[in-house]
Formats: sequence, C-alpha cells, structure tokens
Amino acid sequence: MKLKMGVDIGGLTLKNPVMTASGTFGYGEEYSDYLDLNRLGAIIVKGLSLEPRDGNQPPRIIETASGMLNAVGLQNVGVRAFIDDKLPWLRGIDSAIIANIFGETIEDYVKVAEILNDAEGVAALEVNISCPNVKRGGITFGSDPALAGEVTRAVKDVSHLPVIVKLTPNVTDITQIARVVEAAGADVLSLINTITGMSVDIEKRVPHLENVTGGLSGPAIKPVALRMVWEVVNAVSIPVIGVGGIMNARDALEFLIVGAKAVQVGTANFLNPGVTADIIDDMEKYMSEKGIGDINDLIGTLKI
Amino acid sequence: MKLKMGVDIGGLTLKNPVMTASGTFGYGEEYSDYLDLNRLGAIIVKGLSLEPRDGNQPPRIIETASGMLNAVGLQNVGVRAFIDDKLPWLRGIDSAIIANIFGETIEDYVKVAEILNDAEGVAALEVNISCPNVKRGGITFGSDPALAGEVTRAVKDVSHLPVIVKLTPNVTDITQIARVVEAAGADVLSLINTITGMSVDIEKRVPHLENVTGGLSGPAIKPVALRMVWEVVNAVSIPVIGVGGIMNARDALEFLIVGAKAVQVGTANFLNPGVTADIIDDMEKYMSEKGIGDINDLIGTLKI
Amino acid sequence: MVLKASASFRESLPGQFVMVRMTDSNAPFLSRPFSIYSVRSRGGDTFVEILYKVVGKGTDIFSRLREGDAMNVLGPLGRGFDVPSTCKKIVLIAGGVGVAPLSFLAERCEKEISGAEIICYMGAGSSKALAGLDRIEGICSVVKISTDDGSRGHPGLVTEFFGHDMELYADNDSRIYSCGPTQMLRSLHKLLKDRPVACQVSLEERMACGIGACLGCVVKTKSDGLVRVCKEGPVFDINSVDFS
Amino acid sequence: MVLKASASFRESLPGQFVMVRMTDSNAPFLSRPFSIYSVRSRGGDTFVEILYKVVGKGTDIFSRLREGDAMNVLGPLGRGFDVPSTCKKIVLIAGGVGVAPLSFLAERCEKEISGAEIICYMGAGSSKALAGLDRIEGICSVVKISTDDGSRGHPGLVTEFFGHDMELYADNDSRIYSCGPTQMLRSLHKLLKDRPVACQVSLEERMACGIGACLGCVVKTKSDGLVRVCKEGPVFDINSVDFS
Ligand SMILES: Cc1cc2nc3c(=O)[nH]c(=O)nc-3n(C[C@H](O)[C@H](O)[C@H](O)COP(=O)(O)OP(=O)(O)OC[C@H]3O[C@@H](n4cnc5c(N)ncnc54)[C@H](O)[C@@H]3O)c2cc1C
Ligand SMILES: Cc1cc2nc3c(=O)[nH]c(=O)nc-3n(C[C@H](O)[C@H](O)[C@H](O)COP(=O)(O)OP(=O)(O)OC[C@H]3O[C@@H](n4cnc5c(N)ncnc54)[C@H](O)[C@@H]3O)c2cc1C
Ligand SMILES: Cc1cc2nc3c(=O)[nH]c(=O)nc-3n(C[C@H](O)[C@H](O)[C@H](O)COP(=O)(O)O)c2cc1C
Ligand SMILES: Cc1cc2nc3c(=O)[nH]c(=O)nc-3n(C[C@H](O)[C@H](O)[C@H](O)COP(=O)(O)O)c2cc1C
Ligand code: FES
Ligand code: FES
Repeated sequence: MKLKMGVDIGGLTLKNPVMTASGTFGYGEEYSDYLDLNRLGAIIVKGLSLEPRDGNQPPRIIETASGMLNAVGLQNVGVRAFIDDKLPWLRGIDSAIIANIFGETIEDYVKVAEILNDAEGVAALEVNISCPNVKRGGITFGSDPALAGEVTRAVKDVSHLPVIVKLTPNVTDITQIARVVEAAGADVLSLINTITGMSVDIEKRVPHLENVTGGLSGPAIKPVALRMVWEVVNAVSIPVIGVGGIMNARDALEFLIVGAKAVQVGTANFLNPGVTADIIDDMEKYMSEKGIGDINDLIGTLKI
Repeated sequence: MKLKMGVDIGGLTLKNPVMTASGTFGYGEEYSDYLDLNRLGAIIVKGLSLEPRDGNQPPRIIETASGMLNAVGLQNVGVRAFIDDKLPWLRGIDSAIIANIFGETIEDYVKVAEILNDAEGVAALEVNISCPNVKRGGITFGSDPALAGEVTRAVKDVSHLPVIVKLTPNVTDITQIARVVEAAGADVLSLINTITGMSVDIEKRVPHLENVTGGLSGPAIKPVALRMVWEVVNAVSIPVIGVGGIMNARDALEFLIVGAKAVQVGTANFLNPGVTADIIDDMEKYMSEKGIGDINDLIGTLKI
Repeated sequence: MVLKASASFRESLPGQFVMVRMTDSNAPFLSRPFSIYSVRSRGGDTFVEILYKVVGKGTDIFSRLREGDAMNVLGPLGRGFDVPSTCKKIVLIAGGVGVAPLSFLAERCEKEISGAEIICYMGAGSSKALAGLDRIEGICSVVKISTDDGSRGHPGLVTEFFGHDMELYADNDSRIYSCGPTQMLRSLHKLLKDRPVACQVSLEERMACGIGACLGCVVKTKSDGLVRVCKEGPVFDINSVDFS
Repeated sequence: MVLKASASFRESLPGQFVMVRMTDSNAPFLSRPFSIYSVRSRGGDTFVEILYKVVGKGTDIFSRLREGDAMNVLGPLGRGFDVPSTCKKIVLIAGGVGVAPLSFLAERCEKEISGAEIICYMGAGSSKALAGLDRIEGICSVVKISTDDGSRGHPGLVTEFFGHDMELYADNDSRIYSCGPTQMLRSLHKLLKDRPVACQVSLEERMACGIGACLGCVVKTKSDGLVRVCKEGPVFDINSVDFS
C-alpha cells in the first residue's frame, strides 16, 4: 500500500507532517551529515531577528529530569545574513523552509517579515511571540492576548507568506490567546514553546544558568504540550502544529490523534540527530499496521 | 555539632522543613509501616471537602517521562469522617498535622474551615484553590486573582488556624496571584500544585485517563516549581513552601536556597515510602559538611 | 525474575503482590505491581519470584536486566486469597501470566488442605504464552489447557472450557480462584452469576503507591463504590465487583 | 571505557570528541562529551576509547555499565589540535583527565613528527587522580608530575611547575598543548600572555547537541564574541580565548 503522508496547513503543502523545531536544528546544514534533509516535511530555522544577536552569557544549558533548560537568549546571525549566507544552501533542499522570527517591538517583527517577503525559498513564517516586548515593560507578547493579537495582525498585514504563530505555554488560558491570534489573521498555530524553569547548583548556591531562568523542553513537558494542543484544536478552526517533548513516532502520533495537523521535533534532535527520519519511518509503519492509508484519516481521531 | 532544623512558618513551628504533600500521603497511617512519622516536620492530609466524594472513574493515573498524571478527582472521606476516623490516630503523632481543604463554592470552603476550628490536633489549614468554582462557570479559584483573593479572605475570616494557600502553576503570572492572596490575609503560601497535562493511548486512540486530562507531578515539573517559588519569594513577604518534583535532599535544598522556608514531598512518596526520612537525614549531612548549624542560615541564600 | 528480598516476605500470602522499581533510575518512573509467584528461603536469604510478561516500557526494561542488578521491592502488599481449611475441589482459572498467584496458591493449598483435588484451567493466546505451565502441572491433579489460536489444548477461551465443565464443581464443596485479563474475569462473572459458589478473583489496575495512599488504583464495586485494588484487593469476591 | 564504533572514527584527530549517551534511556538525558583517548582497529571493528572521571550523575551511571551495554556514540566531532609537520619540542600540560586528548595527540606526534621531543607536565589533585599516567609515560620523553596535595611529584599546581621550566622552550621551535580545568587554562594564559609561543588548549562547556545546532556551548573569544566550543572548538589558540 502506498501511504499518503502529505498534509496541508494554511495553504502550505508538506510532504509529511514531521518538521524540525526552531532553535533545535540550526540552519539545517548542521544536520546534513546525519539524515537526508529532503525527507523532512519542513525545516524551521533558528529564530531570526532584525539585527544579529549575541544571546546570553554561558552557562546556557542544564539538564533536568527528562528535559533540559536553555537560556541561549535567541542568539542568531540576523535576518539579512540568514538570507545571504544560509538560505542559498537551504534552497537546494526539497523540503519546506520556514523562517522563525522574533523581535522586541512590533516594528521589529514587521521589518523582519518585510525583508523575508523578498527572500526566495522561504515557504512560511513562524512568529515566535514568547519574547519580551521592550516597549511595554518587558511583558511577553505571547502572554497578553491584546499584544499577541497586535503582533499577529501587524505581521499578517505585511507578509506575503503563510503566517504560523507560535504560542507560549506560560499562560493561564491558552485557548484565549489562540482565539485572539486566529481572529487577528494567523493562518496556522504552533505550540508549545518552552515552559520557564530554573535549576540551582547547591554546591555553589548559584543558578545553573547565567540567565537564572531558562526554557524547559524535552519529554518532561510532553503531557502539558499535548493537553494544550488538544485544548486549542477544540477552540479554533485553523490548523495547529504540535510541539513539545516528541522523542519518537509514538509521541508524534499522540499529537496527530488529538488533532494536530503536523508536529515539530525539537530537543530530540540533540540526542539523536537522525531522529526525524526514524519518526517518519515508524509513523509509516504504524499506519501500515493499522491499515490507515492517508495520514489525514488519523488526525483528530481521538475518541472521548 | 547539634543542628538546628526547626523553621517558623506563619506562626507555626515545625521541627524541620520537610512536609508531605497533600494527596500523596493518604491520612498518614498508610505510611506508618515505612517510616517514623514523628520525624516529619508536618503531615498534610489528603484534600478534604464538606461531603465525602467518590472522585473520578478509573483509569486515574498514567506514568509520563519522569512524572505521572493523576485524575483522582479529589476523592476523600469528607471533613467530618476525617475528624472522627482519621484524626484521633494522627493526634498520637508528634508532627504538625495540616488539613488540606477544598470546595466548589466559597461557602464550601468556609464550612470546612469552620468545622476544623473545633478539631483538636489540626495545626493549620492548607487551602487548595486549584478547584473549579461551580458557581462561576467552572473557572478555577486559583487561576483568577479576584477569586483567589475572595476565597482566601473568606477562610481567614472564619478560621482560628494559620492559613496556608496553595497556588496553582497553571497561570500566566503567579506573582500576581501570590500578591493578591497575601493581601487577602494568607499566612503562608505553598506552591506548586500539579500542572494540567494529558496522555493518549495510540493503540486505542483514547486518552489514558478516563477524565481526559490530569495533573502532572514528579521530577518533570521541578524546574517549573523552582522557578515559580523563586518568583513568589521575591514578590511577597509571607513565608513560602516549595512543592514539586522533590525526590531527594538535593532537590529539597534547591528550594530552600531560592528562599522556600519549607518543602513538601509528593510523588516521591509513591516510589519510596520512606523517602522523607532519607531527605531529612541527607539534608542534615549536607549542613554538617558545609558547616551550616541552622537551616535558617541556608534559606534564601541564592547568589545571583 | 527472582528478587532477593527482606525476611518479612516469608509471611507472604498467595494473591499478595510486590511493587518493583529499579534502584536509582526514573525509567520506568512508577513502580510496577506483580503478583508473588513464589517465596523461597535459601541460606538465610529470602527470594521472591515473579512471573511477568513483557507488555510495555517497564517490563521491557526489566527483561533486559542482568543478574545482580539492584531493584527496590516493596511488599508483600494487599489482601491475598482466602484459603479454606477444608474443601473438596479447588478450581484455578488462569489467563496468561495470571497463573502466577494461582500457582503460589496451589502450592499453599496442596500443603494446607488435605484431600483437596486441585484442578487448573489454563488459557493463553498461544502455546508459547503458556508460561509457568510446568510448575503448576507439578502441583495440580489436572491442568486443562486452552489457547485462543488452538496451538495447544482446547481451542478457544479458557472461560468457555471451564463453562463446559462447570457442573462438575458443586457449589458447596468447591472453591474457584481466578486471575487474568479483566475481559476474562467479566466472562467468568457472567458464567457464575446465578450460582452461589465461592469465587475469588485477583484484579489489575494501574498503581502508583501500592499501599493505599494515592487512590490511583480504584475499581468499581457493587456496594462500596470505588475501592482501592492495592489495599482492599487485589483479591475480591467475584460478586462484589461491578464488571459493567 | 572502550566503545565499539563505526569505521568513520578511524579518521579521528587528537582533540576531537564524542557525544555519548545510553541507548534507550533518558538518564542521563543529554549526551555527554568526552575527548577521544584512542582509536584502535581490531578484526575489522573500530574501538574508541575514552578516559573519564566520575563527577556527577552521567559519569556515575556510565561507571556502573557492564561489558556489552549499548551506548550511542556520535563523532568524531569538533576541531582537533593542529599537528605541525616539524617541531623540536612538544609540550603537553595536562590537568586530571585532561590527559586524554593529549595522550592521543602525543601518540600522533610521535608517529608523524620525527625528532621531536615530547614533554608532558601532568597535574592532578592527588596521586590517585593521575589517570592515564602509564600510557603517556610510554610515549613521552619526560613526564613531570605534580599534585595539589603533594602525594606524588612536585607539590602544587601543574602550571606553577611548568612556569619554572618555561624558559626551556623557545618560542619558535616549541608547541604547547593543554587540556584541563578552566582555572588551570586561565593560569596558563597568564603565564604565556607576553610570549608569542604557539599554544592550543581544549575547552569544556556544557553541551546538548555537539554538532553546532543548539548554541548551548558557547565560550567568549577576544575577537569573535561567543563561539561554539563543539564546532569552532573544542581546541582554540590560547590567545583567542577571553579568560576574563
Ligand atoms: C496486583 C497486580 C498484580 C499483577 N501481577 C502480574 C504478574 O504476576 N505478572 C505480570 O506479567 N503482570 C502482572 N500485573 C500487570 C503488570 O503490573 C503490568 O503488566 C505492568 O505494570 C506493565 O508495565 P509496562 O511498563 O511493561 O507496561 P506499560 O507500558 O505501562 O503498559 C502496557 C500495557 O499494559 C497495560 N498495563 C499497564 N499497567 C497495568 C496494570 N497495573 N494493570 C493492568 N494492565 C496494565 C496497559 O494498559 C498497556 O496496555 C499485575 C498487576 C497488578 C495490579
Ligand atoms: C569537548 C569536551 C571533552 C571532554 N572530555 C572529557 C574527558 O575526556 N574525560 C572526562 O572525564 N571529562 C571530559 N569532559 C567533561 C565531561 O563532559 C563532564 O565531566 C561530564 O559531562 C559530566 O557529566 P556528569 O553527568 O557526570 O556531571 P553533571 O552531574 O552534569 O555535573 C557534575 C559537575 O561537572 C561539571 N560539568 C558537567 N558537564 C560539564 C562539561 N560539559 N564541561 C565541563 N564541566 C562539566 C558540572 O559543572 C558539575 O560541577 C569533556 C567535556 C568537553 C566539553
Ligand atoms: C536550545 C533551544 C533553542 C530554541 N530556540 C528557539 C527559537 O529560536 N525560536 C523558537 O520559536 N523556539 C525555540 N525553541 C523552542 C523549540 O522550538 C520548541 O518549541 C521547544 O523546545 C519544545 O519542543 P521540544 O520539547 O521538542 O524541544 C528552542 C528550544 C531549544 C531547546
Ligand atoms: C495522586 C495525587 C493526589 C493529589 N491530591 C492533592 C490534593 O488532594 N490536594 C492538593 O492540594 N494537592 C494534591 N496533589 C498535589 C500534590 O500535593 C503536589 O502539589 C504535587 O503533586 C506536586 O508535587 P510532587 O511533584 O512532589 O508530587 C496530589 C498529587 C498527586 C500526585
Ligand atoms: S496504588 Fe496507590 S492507592 Fe492503590
Ligand atoms: S553543543 Fe550544541 S552548539 Fe555546541
């Protein structure tokens, strides 16, 4: 049986629902020795800002139980260097290339989106709204419904590309934010970004991270991600991409079954750089075993 | 060197800062074969409601990566049966007995608190505000600052006991709730309760829990709990008790170092029923090694 | 798997169980419950044996352990089977590894009830899944085998096989004990529901603590609502359980 | 620890490292980086050896593994030491298990640079912590030992010991290579900062991916800001690193 693995999300057609999560797959090339990048549904690159950024001082990462905290601080080469130095290589890959963007003001987001309008080879934007808004006292865009809506609308107004908005889990009611972002014009939602956490070195009595707090990722957060995806799928009508703690096909399938149209694999890439290819293989195996010919027939089939 | 392990929290003096978390230690007696309960700083019993409750249908628990989800649904014998059948036995234990209480309306909380005023042997109340308010459309008391303040004030108004309010982590800004609850008269804060999560059986395509979602506990959530305790310690001036993912003395020490005056051990009791005694022993060992004679000299000593 | 354990296990009753966990590892995270298959003393040490089937993550990890690996073993836990002082026919109905507590029970009955005939109905998916067969054959007068795929013994469900023979066991001088998948116990319940014969079953439910504290392992009963399998069970009178 | 690995490891360069993780286990969660201590071929198989010290959770778990346990090994990774084609004096300064990559380097230098004298300064906390001593003694012309507690060799820091001898190594015909705790490299940097001698050091930082993707492992450099230890390093020219 030939399996149909393709999914449509907000005007974008992916050859399969497996994407790599922003910040965990570099600019793609870092992984080219470890798997055939052409197999991926999409590659989402490290978050891009208007100007290059240095990020936080080390130590930037620390392991936790079934997870890790990172405080990389959004270090990146900047959107222009991405287009000049990284994108040409990525154009050679037959997989959707998605640019993850962020800013400290709404104008920053808008400018990055505008610059990417002219960049050939970018299939969509993913807007990371888990960043502090420097103009509004540092509250993150993603934790305030009004701000989340504003930044979404601003990017949608200028961008020619499908716009995915990536939600933060550090909120009381993620469906509220999801609905506002949908109303503001987002084509797709992706969730979750990392959960803020902390870890302490009891010998030195200092935080393990120079930045004090960091973002928790990995299998530890999967139950929370899955719950939020399920809540959001039931609250909006645009497609939802599931992210958070996916280590293998079984984990990915849980997200599809609750209703995610696609998934992103993050931290798992660090433990096994070829993991996404394994996930696609094992997903196909599961479908064959269950007699499911089209992945779309699996999506959203949770029985309650 | 004789170590000073006692701590004062909101008018309550504990022989040491190690408590057992509500819902994970039954009514104490279940553990009497496995450790000397007199060693504990405090025992917090399973959450009590006005009337006995059956709780949710099984399956109620499922394991996750370094954690577990539970949807016990607050099954309990009811506050009166607790006083009649469980408390007499607990009075024989030389450790503070704390009654965890909850309700579906503010009146429920008030009635349970009033009934416990007359119960000899209860050292304090811990008010679980992670419950849905049935009168206000099911929004949980703990995720709405106004409701959290209201229920706190209502319990404080009637209770003669020190009142600990237990915060839920499922909020955007836990410091906001913490400040409101402090202003409403809480003597102590404890945090965190479980984080809402979900898990799916991909063979049957059903949720693993009959209740669909459940509360995530265990080491997976420790980084989130520690971050929230640190945030709250810096936001309020009443004592804070740290809960979430504590498996050993090292974990417990992290919470004390960021500023918690005491800790609660939850899920770890399931894996090793004698774990709290080990934690107290190892905490003392750490203090001896570091030459810290009084546990209060360790609390809040994080260097940033 | 044979586990070296504390001397307190010598008092174990058939039907009681242990909670098992790897020392110093969070995988699997929770302890796993297993019925006690046997308890033996050798040279002052006590050894608890369990018989298990690999069905998921935890049992997969256990199956890759090697001699000498350290485990935490909590027990003996729960309520065991009631063993009568006299009885003519002891009927055991085992599904798969459900044979483990029944085998322990059969050993005990053989020792303690003189003159009782012990008959075992043993069912499994296929002949390969008939774990523990040799030992129970050594204890029982008769072992009647059935397999779902017919690869050995009676083809079909063990409860069907037992159903055919049921009239052989008089209500007043027989005792029935069963352990296996819930679906099997449900069928047995249907078969027996009009008869006053004494029948006890060992139930399974997901557990966290095993000692009655977490309230995770409840099962529905007819008159007491939701009760804990680890504390009020795992052995229940079949008529007290609400199998609906 | 000796790891059976893919043939690609035959191309490993001294100073390169591997990322090691237990197959099918989340404890420790992240892979751990270790310098390659040696690479050997035997009967068509390739074996990578690492020399490690138990300092925390991960290394503790590794130390309890047994022959035949499965590990995931990623590598060879990063930038190794530059090995000159000619050179009179190769000076190695090792702190503790920092001797591992230097030992691999010494083997290579002995083979590839004819007539070079290889001198090793080896320091550790105490005589017990002098792991890998025998092997490096077999390769180098001289091994000069120091221990912090004076239990063997020169009492004091290895950098002090080297400092006394420094004038023996002419700037233009010597090469210095070092690996050890950051504090030690910082002292070495101070000692050498006014001299134009070629010195390379191998740095350590916490890593998640080991392949340049996570940006977790950065270190401050004088002219390029924060760069990745796993990709631009772990070997750096000592003068390019900002030790402040
Ligand atoms: C009192 C008691 C005694 C038991 N005795 C034995 C025994 O002697 N031998 C034996 O092989 N097994 C026994 N079991 C079942 C055993 O506990 C489970 O098979 C085991 O926990 C599965 O762990 P896992 O990680 O391999 O599977 P998981 O990955 O957790 O799950 C795999 C499958 O097993 C099912 N399962 C998991 N846990 C349980 C459970 N506690 N009860 C029922 N089904 C479960 C799941 O629904 C799933 O379908 C007993 C269970 C109980 C409650
Ligand atoms: C390129 C490179 C090569 C290395 N080569 C070797 C080697 O050949 N032999 C060897 O024994 N060790 C080597 N290390 C260090 C080794 O990676 C750490 O000792 C190991 O990861 C500690 O793991 P753990 O879980 O036991 O300790 P943890 O519990 O994670 O930490 C225990 C202590 O070790 C420190 N530590 C942890 N990880 C690192 C790290 N990546 N770098 C520096 N300090 C760390 C922590 O700060 C803490 O004080 C190397 C590190 C790098 C980056
Ligand atoms: C080291 C690291 C860097 C990350 N950088 C970004 C980023 O630049 N932009 C973004 O939107 N998300 C970023 N994330 C979040 C991931 O894309 C993902 O949402 C999160 O890690 C949860 O998925 P996981 O558990 O599979 O890792 C980063 C995560 C990690 C671990
Ligand atoms: C099975 C179970 C039942 C619980 N019941 C209660 C409860 O009745 N009241 C309450 O306030 N918290 C309850 N909790 C939450 C714990 O007290 C604790 O806040 C949480 O589990 C986090 O701590 P841990 O990670 O150490 O378990 C329960 C937790 C578990 C796992
Ligand atoms: S397993 Fe915890 S109450 Fe039964
Ligand atoms: S370890 Fe990931 S970039 Fe170096």
